[in-house]
Amino acid sequence: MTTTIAATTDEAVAGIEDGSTVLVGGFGLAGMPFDLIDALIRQGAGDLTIVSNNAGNGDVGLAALLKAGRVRKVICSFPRQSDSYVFDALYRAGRVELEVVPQGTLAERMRAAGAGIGAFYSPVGAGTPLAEGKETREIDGRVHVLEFPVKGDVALISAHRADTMGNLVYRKTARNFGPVMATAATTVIAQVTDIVPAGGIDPEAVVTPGIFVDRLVRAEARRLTVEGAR
Amino acid sequence: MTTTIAATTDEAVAGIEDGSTVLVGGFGLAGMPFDLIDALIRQGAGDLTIVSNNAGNGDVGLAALLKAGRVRKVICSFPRQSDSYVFDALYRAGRVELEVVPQGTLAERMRAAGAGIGAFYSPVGAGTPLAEGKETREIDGRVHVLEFPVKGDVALISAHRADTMGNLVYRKTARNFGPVMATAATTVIAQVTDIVPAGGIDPEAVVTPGIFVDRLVRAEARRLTVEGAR
Amino acid sequence: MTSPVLERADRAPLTTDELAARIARDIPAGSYVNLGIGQPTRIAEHLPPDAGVVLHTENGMLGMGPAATGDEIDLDLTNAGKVPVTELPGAAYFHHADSFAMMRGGHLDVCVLGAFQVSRHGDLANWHTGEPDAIPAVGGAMDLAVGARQVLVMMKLFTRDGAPKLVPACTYPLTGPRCVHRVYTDHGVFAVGPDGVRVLETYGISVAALRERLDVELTG
Amino acid sequence: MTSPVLERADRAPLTTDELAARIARDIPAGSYVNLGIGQPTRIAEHLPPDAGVVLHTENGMLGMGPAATGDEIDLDLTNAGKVPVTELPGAAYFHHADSFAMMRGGHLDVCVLGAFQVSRHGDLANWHTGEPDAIPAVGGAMDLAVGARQVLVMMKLFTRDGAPKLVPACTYPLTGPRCVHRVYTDHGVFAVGPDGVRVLETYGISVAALRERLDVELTG
Repeated sequence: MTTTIAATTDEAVAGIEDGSTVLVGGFGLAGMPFDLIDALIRQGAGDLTIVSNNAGNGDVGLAALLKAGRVRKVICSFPRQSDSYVFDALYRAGRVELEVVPQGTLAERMRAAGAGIGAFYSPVGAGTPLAEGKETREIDGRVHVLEFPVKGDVALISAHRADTMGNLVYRKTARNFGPVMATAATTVIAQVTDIVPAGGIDPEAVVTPGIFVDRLVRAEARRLTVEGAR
Repeated sequence: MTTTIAATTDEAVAGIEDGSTVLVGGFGLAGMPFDLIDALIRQGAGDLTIVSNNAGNGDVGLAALLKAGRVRKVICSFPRQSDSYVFDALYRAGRVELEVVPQGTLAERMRAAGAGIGAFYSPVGAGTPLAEGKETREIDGRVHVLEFPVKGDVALISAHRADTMGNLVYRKTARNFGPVMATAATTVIAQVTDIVPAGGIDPEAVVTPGIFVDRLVRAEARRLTVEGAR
Repeated sequence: MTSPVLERADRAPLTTDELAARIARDIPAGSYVNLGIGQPTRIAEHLPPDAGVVLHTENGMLGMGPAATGDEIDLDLTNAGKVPVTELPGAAYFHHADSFAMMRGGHLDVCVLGAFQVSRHGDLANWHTGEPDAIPAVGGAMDLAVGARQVLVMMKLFTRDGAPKLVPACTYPLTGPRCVHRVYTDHGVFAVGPDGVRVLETYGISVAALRERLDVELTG
Repeated sequence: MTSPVLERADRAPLTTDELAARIARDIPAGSYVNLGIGQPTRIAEHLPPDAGVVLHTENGMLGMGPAATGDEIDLDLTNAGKVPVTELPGAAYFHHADSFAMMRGGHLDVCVLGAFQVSRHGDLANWHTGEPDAIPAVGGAMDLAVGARQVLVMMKLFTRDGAPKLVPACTYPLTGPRCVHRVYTDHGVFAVGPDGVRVLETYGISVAALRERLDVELTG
């Protein structure tokens, strides 16, 4: 249904329920929907399963959500970073569950959820500990692992610009997981730096068509330090 | 490896072997690589398996290739059209094999070939004659059909503009199967109306990155009649 | 609780345009909709411009406008029936794998399809007459049948020979099992599904007469 | 027919820069290449500008340029190690699912990865030391291991304790079985695979001495 434009980030995240699975865009800090995460912290939903590439940097974004004690489980490819100390401490204290998924498999499992694919066979991870307990099948002489979709109740993503139809374009490698997460959740909430009238984005250059976007909210671009980006 | 720019369509299609599986872009006439098909007819390869959405219109493009007797089998979603008389006659005479695949499954099977997916489960076609003989599996209470990749030896596609790196953009709904076929064949040959220097296409708007394109050739845009488009 | 049947035996059956207008009324404002090839495309003419309905065409576009005429005709811009169409502000283009991922993934609110037969449980047959010499051609029919959240059928209720097309079980090859939610016909509107057929409206025929002519149990 | 071993026992082992330059020499002109996080990124500095090698970064870009400095730094443009980088003319951006589809689909000509261990048959271990209290983190390692047509490893041949990292069988958890084609180290270059290990070059050590220090059979 039609994309709605929220006046504030608080309005944008209204109604997210305890126990939700939340897909959170970004690769490190690039494409991370900071303002939506801050609003989610204020909104108060807890017992969340977070699906994201990383498990937070420094004290901002996902790290702040983790620190606030709202996260039951993290599904990601790469939790361990130089500044992932919030996650690291919670994990070592047994206060957060972790499911590690190869990065491309994580993306593809979300794509499957968005694309109505019931399951798929991937060669990635076959013969490694991350495939333990998973079904396998040999196809063309190569062992493949059966992978199932990862679907979100909610996706929080950050894009560059939207039009009023909800069409999105991104900026450089901040695109990363946004477009695939936008297809894979029941309610998709996007923060953007700019909302232009319908027709203001070249139809040939739209990356995420508005059909995938439920709520839009404007948020100022942040100046992040280089240190913060590592 | 680097995309090469062929001086002529004949040079572009050189080396296509008898018995090849050739993916041919286009939906009806939109996006059909007419000049490459004409060159393929001159080139002479036969006993071909053609994968395309349709099975030719009028006497041009795929229809001309069929008429020249070069096609052993057609894999498509919709052979029967008001002007598919060349295919219709060959089929009724038992001179061409036909495999009908639902349109989205055809696209997804090529995507799987390009994306290194060994097989996937789709709900499309379950419980219909097109799933007969295929493996099925119930996932979340819904019957799914196991589908395998469709890979081409060659893809012939038509795009709007290329840069010298082989990056491609398309025009409107002529985009259709081009981008997915470009990922799914060993040798990808694209005809375009224009080739610009590297940097001449906005990196945010590239639809097919040059990594997928082996050979480029310039071809004039054709003026087709409306009748021909049906 | 079911709403009472709107029985209009006193008037003529719906014309194709009336039927298209009737279906248009049931399409919620702001929906993303795919209108199948043939008669369903005429529904677009009856959608109020301010309803904000966005049309999808499976050959790679959202925001499709009306058929193109004169100088608007651009053969790179057609609908799934290969008819030249136009582009509305806020349109988006995408490739075939993305377009069908969108459909199969359940992102469309509504699709409206023609049909040869619909069974009382919502099985759909609309791609093949089953004649042995017919050249099979499925196109996007099976993808559309499983894809949209609401699958509506637009068809005549009877064949030219008077045989019902709403049937106990399809005799033609299936497009998809149990996928249709509602059937809109010249003689009436029906909800179909696990509980069988419920009559919602009739046109030019009474419910009693429909019970005589259809071989399926009608509730409602 | 195998080419003779280039035995350079008379010189020092390769420095990291020399090793990066050595690998750069084996990357064919016009290749599409992914350079893994850490030391492999330094190979880029040794690729001749006119070789037309196109760098892929799995976070969604082809045509990646050198690290960004000063005003070039744009935090929306980083490599897989989250280091700000630049964009070359002819670059293209794409999302994560497309980026890994590209890798898994075998479209990259070469990737170069670091490693904890490589087995004589080309098994790769580079994501987990197996220590029980380590927080597991795989990133794109497994995708890269199966994706590229040629998987090259860049590593030191021995740990700080002198234990070989080219081993009969990996003791660390695997990233991928039988995926590595060549191993480039400070002490030598090796082809690995179904037929075991073939020495191609040595640096700062003789083949005979290597045979002493490695627990794998060396041919060539």
